Amino acid sequence: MATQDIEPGASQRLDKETREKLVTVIRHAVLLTWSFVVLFPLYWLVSMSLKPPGQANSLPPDWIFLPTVYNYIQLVQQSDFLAAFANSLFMVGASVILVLLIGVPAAYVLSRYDIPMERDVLVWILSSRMLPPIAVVLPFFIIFQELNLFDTRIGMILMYVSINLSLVVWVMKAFFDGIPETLEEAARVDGATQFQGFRKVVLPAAKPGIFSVAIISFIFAWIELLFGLVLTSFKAVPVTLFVYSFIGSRSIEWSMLAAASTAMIVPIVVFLIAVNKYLAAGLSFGVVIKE
Amino acid sequence: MSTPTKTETTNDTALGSLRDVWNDYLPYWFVAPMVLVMVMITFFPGAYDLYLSLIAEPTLNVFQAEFVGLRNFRTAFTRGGAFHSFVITITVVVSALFLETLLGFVLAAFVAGVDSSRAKSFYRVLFILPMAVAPVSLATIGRIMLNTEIGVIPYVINTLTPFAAPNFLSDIPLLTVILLDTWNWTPFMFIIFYAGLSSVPDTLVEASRVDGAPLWRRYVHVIIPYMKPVVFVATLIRLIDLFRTFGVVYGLTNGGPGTATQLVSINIYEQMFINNQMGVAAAIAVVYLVFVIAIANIVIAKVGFEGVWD
Amino acid sequence: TRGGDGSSGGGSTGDGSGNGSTGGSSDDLAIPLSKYDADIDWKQFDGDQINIGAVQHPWVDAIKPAIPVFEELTGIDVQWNILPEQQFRTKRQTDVSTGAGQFDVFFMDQVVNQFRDEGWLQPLDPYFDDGSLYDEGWYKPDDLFEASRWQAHGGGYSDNWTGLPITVEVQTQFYRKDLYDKHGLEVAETWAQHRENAKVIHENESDIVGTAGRGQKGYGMNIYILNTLLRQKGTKLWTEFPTDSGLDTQGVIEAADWYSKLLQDYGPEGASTQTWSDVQATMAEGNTGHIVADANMFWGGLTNDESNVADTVRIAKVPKPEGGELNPNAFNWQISTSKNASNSEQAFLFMLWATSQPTDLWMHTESSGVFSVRQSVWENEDYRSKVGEDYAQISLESLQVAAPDPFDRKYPEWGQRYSEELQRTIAGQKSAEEAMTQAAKVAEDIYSG
Amino acid sequence: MAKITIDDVTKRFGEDDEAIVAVDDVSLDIADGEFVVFVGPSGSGKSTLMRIVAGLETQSEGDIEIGDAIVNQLGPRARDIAMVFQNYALYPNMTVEENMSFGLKMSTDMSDSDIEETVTSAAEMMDIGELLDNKPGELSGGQQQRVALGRAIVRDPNVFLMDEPLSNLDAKLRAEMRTEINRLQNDLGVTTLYVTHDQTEAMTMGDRLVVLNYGELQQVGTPLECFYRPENQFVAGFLGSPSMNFFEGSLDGGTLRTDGFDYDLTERMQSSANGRNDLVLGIRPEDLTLHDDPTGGHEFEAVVDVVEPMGSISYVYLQPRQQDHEQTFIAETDGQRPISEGSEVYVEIPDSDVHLFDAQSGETVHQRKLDERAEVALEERMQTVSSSD
Amino acid sequence: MAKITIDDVTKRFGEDDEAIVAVDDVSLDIADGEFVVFVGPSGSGKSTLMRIVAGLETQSEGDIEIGDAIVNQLGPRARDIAMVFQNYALYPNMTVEENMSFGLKMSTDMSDSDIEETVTSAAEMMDIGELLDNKPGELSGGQQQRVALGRAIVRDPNVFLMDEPLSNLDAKLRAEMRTEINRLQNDLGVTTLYVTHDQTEAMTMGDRLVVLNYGELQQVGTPLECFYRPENQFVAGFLGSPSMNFFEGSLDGGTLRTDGFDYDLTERMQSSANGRNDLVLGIRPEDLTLHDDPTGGHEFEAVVDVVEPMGSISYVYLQPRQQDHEQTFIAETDGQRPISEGSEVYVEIPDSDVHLFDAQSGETVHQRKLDERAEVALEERMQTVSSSD
Ligand SMILES: Nc1ncnc2c1ncn2[C@@H]1O[C@H](COP(=O)(O)OP(=O)(O)OP(=O)(O)O)[C@@H](O)[C@H]1O
Ligand SMILES: Nc1ncnc2c1ncn2[C@@H]1O[C@H](COP(=O)(O)OP(=O)(O)OP(=O)(O)O)[C@@H](O)[C@H]1O
Ligand SMILES: [Mg+2]
Ligand SMILES: [Mg+2]
Repeated sequence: MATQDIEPGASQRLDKETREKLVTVIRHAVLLTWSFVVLFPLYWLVSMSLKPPGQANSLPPDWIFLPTVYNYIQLVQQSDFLAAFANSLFMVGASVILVLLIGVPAAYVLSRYDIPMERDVLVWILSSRMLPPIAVVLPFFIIFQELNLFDTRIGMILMYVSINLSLVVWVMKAFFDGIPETLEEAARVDGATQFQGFRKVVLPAAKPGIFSVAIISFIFAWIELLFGLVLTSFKAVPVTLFVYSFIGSRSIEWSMLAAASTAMIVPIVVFLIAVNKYLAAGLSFGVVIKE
Repeated sequence: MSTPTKTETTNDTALGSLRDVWNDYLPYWFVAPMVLVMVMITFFPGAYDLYLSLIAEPTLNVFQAEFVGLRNFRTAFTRGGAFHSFVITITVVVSALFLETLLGFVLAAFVAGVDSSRAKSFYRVLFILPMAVAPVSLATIGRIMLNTEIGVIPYVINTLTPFAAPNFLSDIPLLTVILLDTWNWTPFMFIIFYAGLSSVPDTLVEASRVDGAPLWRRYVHVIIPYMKPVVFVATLIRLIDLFRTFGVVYGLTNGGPGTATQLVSINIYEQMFINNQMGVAAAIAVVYLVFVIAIANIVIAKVGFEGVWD
Repeated sequence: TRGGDGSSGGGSTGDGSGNGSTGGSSDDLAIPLSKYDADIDWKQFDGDQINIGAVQHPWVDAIKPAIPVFEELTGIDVQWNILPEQQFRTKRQTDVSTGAGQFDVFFMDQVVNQFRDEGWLQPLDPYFDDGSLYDEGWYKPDDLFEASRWQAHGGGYSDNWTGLPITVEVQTQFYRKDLYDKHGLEVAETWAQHRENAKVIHENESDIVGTAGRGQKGYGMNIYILNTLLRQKGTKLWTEFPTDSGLDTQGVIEAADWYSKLLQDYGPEGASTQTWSDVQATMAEGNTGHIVADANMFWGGLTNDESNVADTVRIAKVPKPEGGELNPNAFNWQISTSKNASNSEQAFLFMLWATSQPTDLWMHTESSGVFSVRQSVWENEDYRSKVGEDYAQISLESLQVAAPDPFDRKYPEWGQRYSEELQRTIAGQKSAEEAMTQAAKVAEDIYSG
Repeated sequence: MAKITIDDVTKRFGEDDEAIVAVDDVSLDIADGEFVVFVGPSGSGKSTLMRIVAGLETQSEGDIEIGDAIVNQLGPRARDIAMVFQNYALYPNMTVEENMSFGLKMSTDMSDSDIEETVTSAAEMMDIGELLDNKPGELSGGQQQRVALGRAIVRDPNVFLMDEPLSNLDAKLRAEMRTEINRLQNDLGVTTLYVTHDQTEAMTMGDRLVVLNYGELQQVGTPLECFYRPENQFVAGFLGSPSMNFFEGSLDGGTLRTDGFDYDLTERMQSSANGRNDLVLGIRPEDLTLHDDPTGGHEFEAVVDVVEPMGSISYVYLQPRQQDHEQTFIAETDGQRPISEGSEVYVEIPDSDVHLFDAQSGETVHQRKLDERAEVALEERMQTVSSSD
Repeated sequence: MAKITIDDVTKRFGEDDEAIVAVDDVSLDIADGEFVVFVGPSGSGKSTLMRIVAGLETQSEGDIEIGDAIVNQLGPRARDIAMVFQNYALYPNMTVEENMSFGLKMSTDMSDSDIEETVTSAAEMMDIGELLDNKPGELSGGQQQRVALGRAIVRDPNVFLMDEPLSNLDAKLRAEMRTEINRLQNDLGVTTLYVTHDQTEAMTMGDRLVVLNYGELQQVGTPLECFYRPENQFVAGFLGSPSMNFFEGSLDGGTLRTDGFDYDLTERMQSSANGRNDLVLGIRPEDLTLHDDPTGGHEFEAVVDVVEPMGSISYVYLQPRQQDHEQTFIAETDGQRPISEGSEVYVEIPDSDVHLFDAQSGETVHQRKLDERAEVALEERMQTVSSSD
């Protein structure tokens, strides 16, 4: 009797099993397809940078070619690319640290406390990123002139902070909302001050969120162009503007452009690999949804 | 029994009281820098744009300014093409947001479900990369890759598929812009969703598996609701960011052909830096700001605070 | 030299001293100081510094090696801020509109009358009148091409010098000699032949289109070509300034229609979005039979070793209409100074020095210049042998009859709309008539409203 | 170390109209060093009251005093307490060792090596010494609970708050831990509030028992007092496992007529009843005696419904022979006594063990009798407690 | 409904070298409809074994069969089980009602109104009917646990898995729930695996008891069997509360000399001992008899160390008078028996109640004697179970 009870159910379930196998197949299909979609342009970019000048755009494409680092050597030798690169790394890195220092605690407060008119405050914060940079670059220029921040690293760091602050506050608020308050309660009972509870218990639990916004902030600042263009002229010039230097008024140096673009991706890859494991280490060692 | 000792109240050395000031007003300290920065980056630019939009010619001296009422606003919506660019922007925003959210979530969920942790790491890094390509590189190299005559993408489509490659930039410019943005910014959604997924406690997922929920229902009923704040915030931020897309589109199509991809941001740019109509540009910006704030408020009211933050 | 080195976007940080005014004997200088023996008090601003906002442009590359000469000559330190056009515009506009005055010298183009109108430009005439700053006998202003001088006066809209011209680009034809020979084609004298040649190549070559041309909107894009066409059709912009733009005249409509058809029929797919760089790349890749483009700027790119057609590309004057006159479009870059700049006089000295005959000649014979605004340079034998007789002669003849666009003060605004309309026509979204009527209306509205 | 005063504390959750009153006007003095055990049904407000004492929840009304100061405004840190949470609340990102040493790092100046030593020895005591490097997610439920307990006891706080700290442990371990906690509390003399559902813990650990129901205080007293001298039916039924059997009935002369049997009240009982008509008779399962044959005492016939053998003892579920509603009651018998389901037995209700309650108010009308010596012991214990107040 | 076969299942956590063996080569056949209770110390692998059966954890070795199919490859969904998690695992975003109906919505085609009805009635049964619209965060620990239980029982699965489902409930509620679960399991006939630390639950709920220690199976049998006929010292000590007292000693002729007293083995014991020299004598606290004066039986003098009054009974902690190491053992006495700490008593060890274990292996050498009728009952129960296999 028992066997009869289970038989039809089981066979039906086996169907579901195959369906779940199908999910696995679809999963891999989607991931591989998207990998291709992502990789192809990147491959093209990198391969352009490794081709000798003149071969960059030939059709049919030279799928196979002898890679050369000529363009990179040019890039490093012929210009101040390295200096600008280092300068950008410094400014962007510092801005990410600063924006986290400012934004994460604020997000925590927004998440844990009853803020009067919370919704309006949040929208206000968000409103800082609602206008196209184009529309606000002039006032910023004026402020920077007045405060003697023009063409200074400090100024650019602050600028990058202002670009990313709303993002950090919003995203981190959402993450803090998901962290059970009992953890802090336990910490506070353990004699931790509110601050210690925040730093030692809540922050570690919010790691994936923090590292995610750190990466995103880094990228946003790293590829920022307009403010860098308008608010600097000599001393604090970010590397983004360099990429432009290969777009001449009557010709584009494709290989160099590609080399510079590729070089600009490198720090992000390095950063990503460095924090990769934190992106996934959640509250509970991550959900793994199998089947 | 000894009397209770409370370090907090009995310790009145300078350091102690400093600590008290720090701890007692902690929330204030926590938000103060943020508020400071926010005041600086919201009020002045907003006021400046508003001022510019109301005067005839840009001048920094308020007393010299010739106020012209709403003339700039009228110009913006007559020959300024503001309305058209609003429509274009909304089209791009809605479709790109849809694609990016969907794709971002599917990818995040799929990657989270991959067994091998090395493969997982690989996908995680790879899928974030498109975001790291500077807009100028993307636009310039995108243009050449999409070029009908010498671009590799039409070449590949023409040689490897039975279809003829469309003219990305002239026949389907809007779609091209949307797809390129999707390529570029799906990583944003991916990374936040991925982090959000890893904050869902294992036991919940286990409970739902035992409850017999099939995969997708587990997502719909248990996982997504749990990470709803994260999903909501990521989507809202992307929405806001999409509203100010500029660099890539400008580099790719310059807003054309004609004004087919004339986003509001491009329109503002052209009014300000090409046409030198700074008042008109500011007028568009002001209307746009109000518009986006309204959208954000609606979205937050309709989706956000019901269920996410109640 | 100070500041960037031609490849820096924002004008990268120079080392601050370099081979500046203090160091180096005149033996090391590119041009002997004796060439600047004029009745000008070169040293009056010794120790000052000027900041130049420049577009990423070969002129910058060409003049840079000579900058120590200026620094030695005047004791003025030169800082560069070099950017691609679009970025440069943003920065220039920010600088002048907020009154920051960071640029003492900056590149100036079609917005000249607009800037003048806003009062942002410093007219140069007071300096020309100042004996310590100017020596007419030495400078030889008449050596400048007429068209260049005209454009430096706001394209005829200004009585004053708005700046000094530094480069001129004039339209010519480039064609593939091998293809022309293969199909027995003659170089087109008229636009009709031009179209016919395109047709032959387009129809007989498999992977090669007949012609390529700018379709993208914006100044320096599609309308830069169309303006030539319409002038040669006998019409011009602004039949009656500022009430009748003339854009909806039959001539303009025909020209627009003709140009659109040419690109649609024998141009590459998606011609409406092509910029000059696409056109150049298409030509350099060997994918088109001929193009119409600026001689100076394209020649180098088409004949260097990155080009697939270096050996087979040839240059010719632009076609003209049946029985019409040759008057190719041309474009001048000039350098100007603003009222807010703190060193306008120093800037004037720089402009004078940079556009003077000795410097210009040196740039073109010894350095990489190919765009002189001075007739004498084009006639210089050293220069002619360096760049090729063909190229030099065709450029010179074109330049002598060149007719640059007149940039009225709202040109950028209506020009943008006009180019958008033209782009629509090229893309086949609108008829030429509709588009141009619309363009005309917008242009006239802009002045009336 | 400190005394605690809970003064008219009320806690409401939610909006005014549909507020849940989790704690209802509770007042309680807890002496310095006293060990107080909170019991009550699920949802009766035990955890809430603890959280209020801890400063994690703010009372809607009333004051909390620790030591001599009103601490309403102070946060948990300032109150210097150690707490074991009902749901453990371990820090997921920290190892067991880090979890346990966190409190010490936060609240003391102990050197790292001292901390390590303290933690290691506490972990040994809890038998989780080998798990020090594991993360909470890798532990079994009981191990997690021991970590939570260990985290609290390594501290040297004013007050211990323990919310069912042993609920996930097996009987043996629980007995060990119970002794351990008792010893510790004695040694340190730390005022302790303890929530438990376990009868053994409730009876043996505390100096006093606090019985809560629906947020209201039911009785405060020594465990034996609450057990033998319940102030109302709720307390009588709540303490003891299995629960006291209750038979509702009405007085007819000197006889209580219940649905199932009649019971003749003793004189003392009658005077206690004092005119009340509706009474509830209460008797604990272990006080009922089962006879195979009638003995002629206070007894009635019942049918064995179910027998639950527990080993040494068995629980016998019985139904009175004559009964209108189907109701069972429980008796405890020796585990080896053979008794089969469906058989009939005679149930004796010893007069001395009977409680009587007012059927309306639930108030105790008559308490059982105790042996004289037990009575004395009870009195003594009661005095011990009040003297330490 | 289905039988379950656990076949040589082993589960290791962690890397090869320092792997923790949570479940060690366990084999077990569970009949269709059987109710099996898992007991064992904290960390012994009970939850892990359950999670393996549920398909939430994959065993390192061995097979799980449900019904007649090997389900190693199937996920929990396909196995059609309902589970109560040790830590509740309620969905925080759903109300109590949604939590309870979720499983039904997912795994059945029931109409919404049917679901609502089922859920409401289950909630009434659990006494959480009024909390249906609350979110888990607003519930007390016991309420949450009842929701978790309710969520499982509304389903009609092949198998119930319950991991300490009653640990946070008070004694009274626990007794009710116990009966409820038993009734439900009887009605539905669903195969049930149940983990508990509660002696009463362990003894009364299951058809069979499975005793685990360090991941290894110690004994499988009916509760009484495990209680009266433990296969080894571990099982003997684990079941029963307080634990059995153990006295280690060595055999000297027919006398077992322990640290505290000498005990003369009966003949049957001697033959059981069968030449073993080092033995452990085991006797349960409830089987020891305390006398104020010597009676001349098998007895020895002991000093009362501590008395824990539990109400009806008291636990007396004793130390043999002559003893080298300080060791206490426990005896149970009537709660009203006056006995004061420090006094001396005579402890009688009834021969019939003595267990003997091998000191090295822990194996049982000699089992206690049971009343004849109890023996018969035990046999019967054993047969009942094996026939249902
Ligand atoms: N994910 C894991 N990683 C490493 N070790 C684990 C993991 N889960 C459980 N263990 C270990 O496996 C052993 C068995 O754990 P399990 O949870 O099965 O115990 P249990 O019998 O349920 O105990 P309890 O009664 O305390 O709940 C424990 O020693 C535990 O530390
Ligand atoms: N945050 C809250 N919001 C609303 N109601 C709550 C909240 N916390 C507790 N309650 C309610 O208050 C009452 C008391 O809860 P409490 O947790 O104190 O009970 P408890 O005595 O600890 O029960 P248990 O023994 O089950 O843990 C319960 O009815 C509960 O539902
Ligand atoms: Mg509780
Ligand atoms: Mg467990």
